[in-house]
Amino acid sequence: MRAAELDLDLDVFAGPFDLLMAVVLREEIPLSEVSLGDIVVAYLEHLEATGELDLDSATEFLVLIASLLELKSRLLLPTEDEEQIELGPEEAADELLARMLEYRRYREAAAHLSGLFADGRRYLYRAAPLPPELRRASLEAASHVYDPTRLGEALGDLLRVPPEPDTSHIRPTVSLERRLEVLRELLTRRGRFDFDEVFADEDRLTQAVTLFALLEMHKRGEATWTQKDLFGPIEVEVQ
Amino acid sequence: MTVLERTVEALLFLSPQPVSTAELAQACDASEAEVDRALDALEGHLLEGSRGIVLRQVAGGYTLAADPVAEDAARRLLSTPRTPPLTQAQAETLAIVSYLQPVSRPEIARIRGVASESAVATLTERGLIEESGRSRFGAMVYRTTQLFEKLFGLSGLDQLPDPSRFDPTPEDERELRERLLKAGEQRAS
Amino acid sequence: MTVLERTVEALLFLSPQPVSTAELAQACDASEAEVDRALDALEGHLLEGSRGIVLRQVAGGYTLAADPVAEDAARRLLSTPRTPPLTQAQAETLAIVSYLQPVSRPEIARIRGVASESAVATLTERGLIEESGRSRFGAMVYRTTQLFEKLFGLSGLDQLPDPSRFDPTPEDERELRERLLKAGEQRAS
Repeated sequence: MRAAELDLDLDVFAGPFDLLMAVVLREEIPLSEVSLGDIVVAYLEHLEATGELDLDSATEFLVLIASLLELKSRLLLPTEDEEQIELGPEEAADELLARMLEYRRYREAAAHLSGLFADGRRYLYRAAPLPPELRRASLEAASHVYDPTRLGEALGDLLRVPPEPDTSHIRPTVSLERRLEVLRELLTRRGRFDFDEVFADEDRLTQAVTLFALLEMHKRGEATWTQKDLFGPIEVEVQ
Repeated sequence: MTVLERTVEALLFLSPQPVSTAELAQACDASEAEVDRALDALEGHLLEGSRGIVLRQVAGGYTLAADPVAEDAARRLLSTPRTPPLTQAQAETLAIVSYLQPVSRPEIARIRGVASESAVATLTERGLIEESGRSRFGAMVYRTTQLFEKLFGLSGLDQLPDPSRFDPTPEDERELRERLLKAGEQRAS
Repeated sequence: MTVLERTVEALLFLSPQPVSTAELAQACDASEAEVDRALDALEGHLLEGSRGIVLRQVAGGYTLAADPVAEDAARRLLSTPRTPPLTQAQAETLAIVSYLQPVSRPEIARIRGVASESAVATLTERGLIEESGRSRFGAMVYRTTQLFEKLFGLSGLDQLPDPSRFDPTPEDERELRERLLKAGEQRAS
């Protein structure tokens, strides 16, 4: 795409870049009101969106924006020695007069409007919602506008039960610390106990961790156990 | 009319809500007794049948209202039948009320799995559903209106489409209400 | 009051916007001439200074307003702050828009000789002017709103005085020109 076709949406102008140039040069829009920064941003956004840097079009853009910049800086910082189109004193006075009269006209109109406003704002208006009966369709005037199928479909949506959440990925966590606490508490209270009697209803993970905790306690000399028969009951007691 | 009577009339005219004697007295910098006398005088001026505006005493104070004589004309001038497309929340709420009526607001919320105050309020305001007493637990219960039937082109509630047409689990034979509640609770959990 | 007068009063009471004679006639199922007579009678009943409510002809229609006698009491009751007056920049910008609409911001800036972004923005925010598309050169153009006419008590834009009324007399204009010429000569010499 040529830089001149770049689409702009500025406060004072919307359209392609080359039209903006034409409009500025014909002084339809004062350059002082055009944000050149916004144009550069628009161009960069365009480059980013298309993802390609076409050297020719980039050069063209730089030339155009540079000329606008120069023009704008000259407007904003008028220099003493710049050559002006010389107006005769009569023409200059006439031009100045016309502009002054035009401004004066609207300044006077503004004073008139201010007077109207000062008077008008003494009147307060009611701002209340309409009574409920006027806010709904009347029964006589009501016509068939809704499809009952919509209600059936909504009901069907409400009957749909979401699938049971899949919990297989959630693992119960059993903490060794907690099992140690449980064992110590049991031994303090009872002195000795039958492992199966106490832990048979726990899940396998808990049983395994509890057994591990028991090994740990044995190592620390806190507890010991006896098992008279293979697969027989395990008696745990304080060591 | 005295300045106080005129001021009271203007205040009632401007206020969208009823205004109490105390509020009027404070705003007018007058005593409540003076305001009461002004209201009496105003009532005489706005006697029903004499003007287009009437003075009403309602809960919370006094308010001005349009005389009922203008109701038809007001409808022609101002009523814009509010029948915009239903949102999903409104359609669900209306489906629950139309199939299960009478149904309480807590039940609607349980079935939908979310609070439904705003949908209920909008449907009530548009005249599609209305309050029809209270359940034995004291909750307000709702039913559909004649306007509902007209807007949906139904000659009666038995004309509602057969729910089994839209049933995703037709093998479940429990009562519709029970199944909706169960599905809602599962959704909410 | 006749039924038509009462109905017209009720409609103006209810309607949030000014209502035109044609709209009133249609709503009341009456001729415009009948409505005009009813409005005349209503105006007599609501003559400023007699009641708390007055009849105003604004923004292409009729509307009821509170009598200014109640303004202070109303601001206390409704806690509505007084709308701030227009600044000089806002008033000038509004004057240009009201006479030249639709008009672009660059044009406003050209006449006023200074950029007018902030005045245009404030007037837009206050709802007095609004965007009304773009000029053929792509500049945003502005026009006044109904609210502008309502708040300024104008029944229509044709109620604005002819701007030439604000122009100086030919003698004053000649004198101004002389002074400009002299000033120019002094600078040149």
